[in-house]
Amino acid sequence: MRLAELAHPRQDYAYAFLDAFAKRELRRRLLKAVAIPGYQVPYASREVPLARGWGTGGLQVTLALVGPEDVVKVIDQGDDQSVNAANLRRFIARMSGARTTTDTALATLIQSRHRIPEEMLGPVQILVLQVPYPEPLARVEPSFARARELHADAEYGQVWLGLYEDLVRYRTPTQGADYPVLVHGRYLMAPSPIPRWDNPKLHQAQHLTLLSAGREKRVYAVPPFTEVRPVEFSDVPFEVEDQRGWADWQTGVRHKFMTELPQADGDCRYELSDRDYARKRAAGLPTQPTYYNEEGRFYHPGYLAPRTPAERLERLLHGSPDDLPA
Amino acid sequence: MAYVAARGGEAAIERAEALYRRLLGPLDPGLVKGLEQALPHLLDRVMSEGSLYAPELAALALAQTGGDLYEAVLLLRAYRTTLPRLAYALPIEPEVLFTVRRVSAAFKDIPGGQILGPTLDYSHRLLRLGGLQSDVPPTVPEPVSAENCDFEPQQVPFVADWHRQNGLMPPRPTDPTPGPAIPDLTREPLLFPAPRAQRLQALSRADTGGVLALGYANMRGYGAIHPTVNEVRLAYAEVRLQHPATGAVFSAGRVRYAQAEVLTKFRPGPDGKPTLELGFAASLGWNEVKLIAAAMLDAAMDLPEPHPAHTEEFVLSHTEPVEASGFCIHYKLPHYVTFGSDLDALRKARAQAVAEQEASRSAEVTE
Amino acid sequence: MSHATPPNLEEQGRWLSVLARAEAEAVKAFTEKLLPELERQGLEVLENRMGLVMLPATDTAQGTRFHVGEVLVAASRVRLGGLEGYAVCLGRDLEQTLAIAILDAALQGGWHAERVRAFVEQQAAKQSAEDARLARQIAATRVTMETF
Amino acid sequence: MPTIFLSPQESQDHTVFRSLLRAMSRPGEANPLPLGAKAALQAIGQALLDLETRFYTPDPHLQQQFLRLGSRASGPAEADFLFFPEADERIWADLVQAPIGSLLHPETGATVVVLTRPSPGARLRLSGPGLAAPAPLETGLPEGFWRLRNERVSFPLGWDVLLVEPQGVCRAVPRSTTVEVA
Repeated sequence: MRLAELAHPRQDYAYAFLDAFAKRELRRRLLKAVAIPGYQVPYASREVPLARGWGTGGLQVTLALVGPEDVVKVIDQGDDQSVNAANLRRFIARMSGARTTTDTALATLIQSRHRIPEEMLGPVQILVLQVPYPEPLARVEPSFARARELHADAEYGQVWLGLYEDLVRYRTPTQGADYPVLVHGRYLMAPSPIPRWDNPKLHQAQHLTLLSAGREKRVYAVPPFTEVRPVEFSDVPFEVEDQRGWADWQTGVRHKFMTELPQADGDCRYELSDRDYARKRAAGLPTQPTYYNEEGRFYHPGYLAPRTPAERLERLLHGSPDDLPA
Repeated sequence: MAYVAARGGEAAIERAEALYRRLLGPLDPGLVKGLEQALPHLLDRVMSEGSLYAPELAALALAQTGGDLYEAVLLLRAYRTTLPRLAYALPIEPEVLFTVRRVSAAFKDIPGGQILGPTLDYSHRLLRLGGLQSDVPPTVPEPVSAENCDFEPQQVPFVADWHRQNGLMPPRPTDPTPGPAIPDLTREPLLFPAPRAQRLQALSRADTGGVLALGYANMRGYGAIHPTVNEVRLAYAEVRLQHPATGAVFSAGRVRYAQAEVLTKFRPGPDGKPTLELGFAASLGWNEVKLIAAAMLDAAMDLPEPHPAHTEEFVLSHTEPVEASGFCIHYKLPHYVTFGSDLDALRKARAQAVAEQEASRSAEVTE
Repeated sequence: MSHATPPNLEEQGRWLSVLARAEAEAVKAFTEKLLPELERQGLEVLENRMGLVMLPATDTAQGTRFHVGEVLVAASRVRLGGLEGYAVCLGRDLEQTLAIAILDAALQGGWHAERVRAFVEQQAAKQSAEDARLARQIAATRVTMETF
Repeated sequence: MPTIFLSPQESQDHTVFRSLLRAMSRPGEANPLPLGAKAALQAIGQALLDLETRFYTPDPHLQQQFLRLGSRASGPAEADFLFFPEADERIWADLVQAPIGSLLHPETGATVVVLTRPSPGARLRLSGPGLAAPAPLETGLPEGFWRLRNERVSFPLGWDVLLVEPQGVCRAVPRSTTVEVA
């Protein structure tokens, strides 16, 4: 008998990389996050083989969720082929044995940075958003400790004041992506730096959204069928990015979120940001229903204020039969 | 466009790593062994910031990353995540450290003497160019003779004990907290104000450069600390464990361990009388720059004046090497969606400005 | 040839410490030679793995205990003739720690105790000689104030 | 490729967790657990408890099981998790003490896990996050339980309830749910 024969084989890594302690901690926190929609639950946040700021928060949530039966999709800026998305997808699959896909319709777990897919997510799907700054109050209150007190008291006046100052100075809100929302009428929440185009998709959605900030160690959630409202004034309603005149240069598709591609001659092309949706459209493959229809109307009528004067007048005079109660 | 390849992203990643290996980080066992033996300070920095004492793996991490410290630290931190915590060692007792260096700036002479130990502090900073041409013969330090040696490395007294004996400082309380109950920022998130145990743990893992920058700003007057190094100590500490069946206490081996104490200006003590205050920091490995700066920040963090180094949250959040470096380089990732959204807001604001200018111009014309 | 007595805890702590610090190859070679005979007592490896030990330290300013960092270790637990041997040493050598755990059980059980003890004593002497030499070299860097 | 195993225990923990997560996201919805009756409570404990948690249960067998996981036993007022295999009036006194969290840290409100009886109990109407429209729910728990729950829950404070039905089905009623007792 030799020592080498007696010695146990070395297990290279735990299933899904995280050790059992880390998984249990995160799982406990996730359940609380879902029970308190929009509230930032602190968690320990382990180091993973990825630099901080590159999606360690999203990755930890995905690793705590993933099982061999899952089908994982990872996107960055809407693109499955972006190097960081490809890298994450490869890592998750390697550590969990889960299958991967780029097709939104086939995925059970979708980890994303800065986008929500155009096709509507269904009730069995979970969306994990990577979050760089979880604190929506950071702009008005840099200390997380004091911001926590403001959340405790639901004291959000300064945020509306900031919006008001924007309107005085610029006649329009200056916030681009990461536009703050009020969840279940209680917690102000940073939706992660998704474009404003994606904000309404969180409202009364069919799917569960989990948001995780690895560096800042916060996890929070928007359950399905939850009220998610933008910070706005009734006379200056929230508006999504205005890309009404834009069309995808390859497919001609309009009324989906676009990326601008500056050209050498100073001109610009527009490309669908959701690359897998673009792939299906270009190939003439069937797609799922999308959050915004071919005319750019959001699927919850009345959630977004009408944009043209004619539409506005029409609504003022007759109201919208589909308007949700305020 | 260039770095979001429509296809072939994975192949490009593989080739990029291969190119890195060729240009920046060749790997072979001999190199790793050599790094371990030749560069203990570098290892110590990686191990302390990586929060994992494993010289062999620190050397591997350095070789694998071509010496990129932040990447090496990340490798250790990530590896740490994969291993189970088997036990808590018994706490290091300062009184029984195997001390190899202990100096104080507070006094000319101190009980036990100034022990320089292994240091370059007082050497001439001249490149030894001879080392490029021929092998430098190994140096063997001259020991004192056995008969004349009254030095006990495990019994080197503490300067602070002297202050305490003289009533200049309150007595040091004892803390009976058992290992598993000590607050641990790797197991629960750091919330502010942090328990002192988490603060000291955060400082032991902190980024040398970050701690130095904040400590240095404080030293230069952006803050109210006028520090005196009470003591810097380099030592070996035993990792003491208990036999699970019999309870016997034994050492699993020795690790390099260092600590620093910094004195501040006196302030009112708990008994109302003015008293000296000590800042403290310790880490795995020997890194005096970091520990002096960190000990100073420890003393500064609770002061009321509005300097960054006086805010615990500011200091501990911004000296975390893995978070700070990782977030910094994440800006290399594409941001065209958010930027596009910002552009939209800009265009709208510009359109409003144009409309207003035109409106006022046409108002002028009508007048 | 067994004369098991409950181990003297101080003595056991000493042999585990000495063996953990001893040169890994020497410990392994020594154990490998004894293995065929020890195996007859019934040897079972219960645990043989790498892991982390959290190392707390004591703050000399305010006395607070805190975690200074984790240490990579290899740990083993064996059963030899009904006695439980255990060992932890720094690093990742699973065979080194296994060897020490076997020797720990052997010493507890009194199997080949004389040979094992002799080995431990030889290693201990080497280690204290090293420590003493280092102490004398450190002592030579002590400053008497006249020359500082 | 590195070697990676999914042990049977971890596989069960994973299944239980995903079921709980789904249940918590969709209040009142029935979600399957791999085990039934008291074993289901044990499986939930196994998936969530370790030495960083405190639990309370009046059941000595469950207590033994959970202590083995390294979890710390505590009184009902300090517990993160409370497990009740019998849901009758005797547990009211424990329940009323269960932590509801603080406004600074509402997540410290407890999780209450109850094994329900097949007998018909209070008729409820649930609404709130996770529910597309108000939905009826009948649980094997008496009205007193839900009255007490409504007394202790004031969003975002309160405890979250996991109902385990004997045949191995789990439903959640998080604190965000409005519960009307018919």
